[in-house]
Amino acid sequence: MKDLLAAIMLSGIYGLLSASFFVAMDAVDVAFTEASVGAGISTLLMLAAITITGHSEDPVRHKPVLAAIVVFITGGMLIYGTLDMPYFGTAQAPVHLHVVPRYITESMQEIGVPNIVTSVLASYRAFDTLGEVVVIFTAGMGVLALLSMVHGPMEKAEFESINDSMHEKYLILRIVTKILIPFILIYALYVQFHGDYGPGGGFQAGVIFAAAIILYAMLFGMRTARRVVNQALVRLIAAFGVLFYGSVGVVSLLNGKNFLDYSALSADPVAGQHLGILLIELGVGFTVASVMVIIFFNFEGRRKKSNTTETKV
Amino acid sequence: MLIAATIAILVVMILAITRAIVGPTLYDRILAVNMFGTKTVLLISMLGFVMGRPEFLDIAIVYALINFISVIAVLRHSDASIFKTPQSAEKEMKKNS
Amino acid sequence: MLVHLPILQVIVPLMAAPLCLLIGRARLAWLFTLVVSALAFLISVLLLQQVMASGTIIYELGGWDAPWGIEYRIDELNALLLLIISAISTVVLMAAHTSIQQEISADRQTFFYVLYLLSLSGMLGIVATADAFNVFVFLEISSLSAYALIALGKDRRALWASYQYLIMGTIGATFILIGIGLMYQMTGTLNMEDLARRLPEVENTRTVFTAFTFVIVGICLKLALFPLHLWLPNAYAYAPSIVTAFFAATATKVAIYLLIRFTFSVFGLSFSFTAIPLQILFLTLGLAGIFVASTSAIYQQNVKHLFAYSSIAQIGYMIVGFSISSTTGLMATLLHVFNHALMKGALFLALAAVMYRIGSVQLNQFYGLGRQMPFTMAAIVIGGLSLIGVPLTVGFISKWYLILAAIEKGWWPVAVLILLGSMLAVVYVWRVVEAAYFKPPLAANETIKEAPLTFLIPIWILVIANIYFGIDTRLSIDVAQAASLGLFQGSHGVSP
Amino acid sequence: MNISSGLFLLVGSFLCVSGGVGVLRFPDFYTRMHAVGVTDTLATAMILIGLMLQMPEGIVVLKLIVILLMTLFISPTASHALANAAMNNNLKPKLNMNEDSKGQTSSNP
Amino acid sequence: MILGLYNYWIVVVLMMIGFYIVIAHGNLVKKIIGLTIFQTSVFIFYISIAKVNGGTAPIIAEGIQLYSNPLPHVLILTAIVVGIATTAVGLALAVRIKEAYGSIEEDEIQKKDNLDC
Repeated sequence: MKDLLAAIMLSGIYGLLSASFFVAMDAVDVAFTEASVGAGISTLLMLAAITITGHSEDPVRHKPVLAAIVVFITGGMLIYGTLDMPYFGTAQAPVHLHVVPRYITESMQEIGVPNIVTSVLASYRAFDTLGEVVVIFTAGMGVLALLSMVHGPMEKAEFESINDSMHEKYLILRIVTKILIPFILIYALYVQFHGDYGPGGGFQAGVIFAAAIILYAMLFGMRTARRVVNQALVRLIAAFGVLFYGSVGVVSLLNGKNFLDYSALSADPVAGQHLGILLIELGVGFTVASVMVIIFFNFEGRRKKSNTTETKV
Repeated sequence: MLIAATIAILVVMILAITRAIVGPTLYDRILAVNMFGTKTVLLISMLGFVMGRPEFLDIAIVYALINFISVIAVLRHSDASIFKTPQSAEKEMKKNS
Repeated sequence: MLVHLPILQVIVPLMAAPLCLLIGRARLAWLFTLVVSALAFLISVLLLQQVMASGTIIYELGGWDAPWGIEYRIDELNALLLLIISAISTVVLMAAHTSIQQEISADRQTFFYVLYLLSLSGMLGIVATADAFNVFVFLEISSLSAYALIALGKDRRALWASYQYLIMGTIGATFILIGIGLMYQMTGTLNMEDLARRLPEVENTRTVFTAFTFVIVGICLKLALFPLHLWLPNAYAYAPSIVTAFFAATATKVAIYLLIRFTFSVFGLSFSFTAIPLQILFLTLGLAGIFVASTSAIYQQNVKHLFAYSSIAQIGYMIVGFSISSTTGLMATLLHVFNHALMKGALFLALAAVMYRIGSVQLNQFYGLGRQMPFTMAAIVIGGLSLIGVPLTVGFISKWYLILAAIEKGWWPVAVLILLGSMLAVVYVWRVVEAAYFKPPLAANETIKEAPLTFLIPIWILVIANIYFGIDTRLSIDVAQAASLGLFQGSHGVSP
Repeated sequence: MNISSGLFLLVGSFLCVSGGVGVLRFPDFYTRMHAVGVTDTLATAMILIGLMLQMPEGIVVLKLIVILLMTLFISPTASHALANAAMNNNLKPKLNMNEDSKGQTSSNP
Repeated sequence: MILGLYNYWIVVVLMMIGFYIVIAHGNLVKKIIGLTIFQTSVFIFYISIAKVNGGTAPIIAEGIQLYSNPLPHVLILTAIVVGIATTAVGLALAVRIKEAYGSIEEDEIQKKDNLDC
């Protein structure tokens, strides 16, 4: 397939499919994230990228033979490795017998949150999640460092008039979107605070929240969106989310417990755990939502630049 | 009955993927992807019932949303790229239809 | 607060990164970054003292005990690496403001410092953690920031180099992820200590063997071990000079650490060295790396390229020491990790100074610089001597132990080859020295003055360290020996 | 209750499949669009109502209603936008059915 | 054995496809697409490990005894985030490369690079 657009749409389908598979495999939280990320955000980013880079691909002129050999060695190695694996779905596999039983049997007493994934994510392995937030923050900074630009006033007026005229024909879309956006935002809040009891949590909520803003930006033009969503503020929120998460850990340090030990947050350890999870999920939500917005807006900012340069030439 | 409906949806998903791969125009693909998305929403809802834990419908809601957003994004992209290089886009259209 | 040192080591730069974003002005951001890095250095010194005095420190994050939660485990090896990383970072940062102002546009400078801090905390996090998956997360923090930092280079080739690095690095990280997944599948745990306990029961399975292969290949991609080194020279050559100095001195060391940690501590010595012919494989690759990379270094016109290839050759030495798999060999590797950080830090910082004054590091621009920038060039000479392994420099110490280890094993040809490899280093170092001291100065460079003090101070700190640790070897050898012994005793499958 | 639910599901699945066949078999974009747009909305509604009848429990029914409303909102909007975009970009519908077979072969690049 | 392991084999094939796209294709955006496919396949592998026959989603509810393993889910949540972060940075680089070189084909960039030297 030489058209990148088609390839991207198919990879979006792959994301949707794998998410359905995750549901079938009982991984509802993962399915939630994969749906919003694999099929949603990453498709959006790729589309934004190919708008700038062009969407046709040169035919392959490389040495696919060498690549094929490497790939087949890797694949053969993996198949070889599967031969001694415990069979798919057996309850006697070591993964189900070690470490995990405690999460399943004790987490209700120790943390008091029905969603085991949330308790592991936000308490037992909370440091991984801090790392995750920092990764997404790093990505935001990386994209900013690569793509952010200072706009000249002339250029700005020029490309934004173009940008906004483009959307006039989508009148119905705009109206429907206007109706939908508040509900999306409410839904994001629901996901954010319902993560303890069902699938969801800070990351998913952040993505949904950002999706609402991106939707708005796509249909009402970047200029309007920039007026509504202040970029400097968004950066601030991104930094704030990480700091917020970290400071929850620091509070437990100051109370004489280990880093991220939430039982220090309240007299009752279980209540402390619950509070801690709520707080860090908020931090995650803040950072994820703002970084997604940062990434999208910066890609879009570039696109306008390349548009105008091309029309000038 | 649930199972039968699930299988029906899976079949339709396969049909949609075929259309997405075959094309031939961009809009066929978008249509197929959109259809695939709605079918995924249904599939997820069904799976919840099949597996006996229907409280996870949140995921289906997200799918519906994401599906909508990606269709808009693709449309917008195709508009923008046509806007950018009018000749090549027209050529593409001619070639495709 | 002393019990919390292990986590503070990582969390201080980690939390400082978003704070740094809030500081708008580049100069303030630099000062802030410098202070944070110095703080990290201080913590690492305290940690090293604590470890040397009282043995391994264990810190349980979130208060959950080990296989359920994530734990930090600092032994001599970790402490040594933490010290190297934070020390080099601090020294390099001293020169950062001056260099960055010239090489990166004003609106990006804050991002530079944020990314720098993230990269620093990523590396520290990789080294400090005792959880296999946590390694992956922090690996990605450090790599992602590395891609962005490299792409900040002025030359457009920096972008391409960074992209290639991103592809290779992500493949490597994904391989590591696959390996961790397979290990997890067979043992049900992610904690390294726990893995080491549970792996021997299943070590004859094909799955564990595959897991081992994938982890090793993934690490080797990150390590830029010959023949997987192709991303490295361009990435180092076109990155901003400060970034090059920081990464050349630290990034590959972290990968070496991971290699040692996974082979010795997680899989265990007997498994690692019998499952696949790791010894002969790494010995060959290491030696081949030394010769191929040194030879390529001789033909480079860009001095950054030259020293980047030299880095690949030095990785070869470390791998040779590793493959000898004796306490002396491992000690030589660790010593070389420490020493190489000092020399490459000094050399690349000196190149940053040259870049600052001339705006290029092509060899033909170096003509006559010996007279115009005497201190900078003297630093390059001493760093080069250290690279060759001349007595009284640190390079000598590590090569000495490396040869000793080879002879201990009775591997005479290896010892000879190591010496021959050093001869190649003489050639490429000589080319720089010749250009700087024995060629008439270029007319265009007549007005070039010595680099400013902000460069000279950090350069000479590192140069003096090069000489100091070449004479007074107590600190480095003690720590390296303790770490090496600890690894051998801690490694299961070997009677202590 | 169960029978009515089954009936709804059955009709929904049938519509679904017919839409799927339509999207594969119809000659050009606009007819395919018709197949999908018409059957999809009804099929989705049918299946979701069928599911609602399966398990009358507060929150689940509420979520199903939300999904239903969303699809009812989104699906026609998306179809409309898609058709609009296609029309604006000069994608001509095939009007002459006699040329159908010819058009079909040439439409595959 | 085939019944017990086929799931993993499918995952391996998916990984191979993704990996092949990464290393054989010259287009930078296509490489990123390959990378996401590769990573997503690894996610599928992890999630397959977690499944227990007859188990259900690891959200505690009354009357349910058997849950699937939540730990891989947690790991993959983190890995998905890492994946999107890599994708974002990679695409940003591709955009910059397009602006600097005027192309996103590996060959052409390499050619222009050689001219630079």
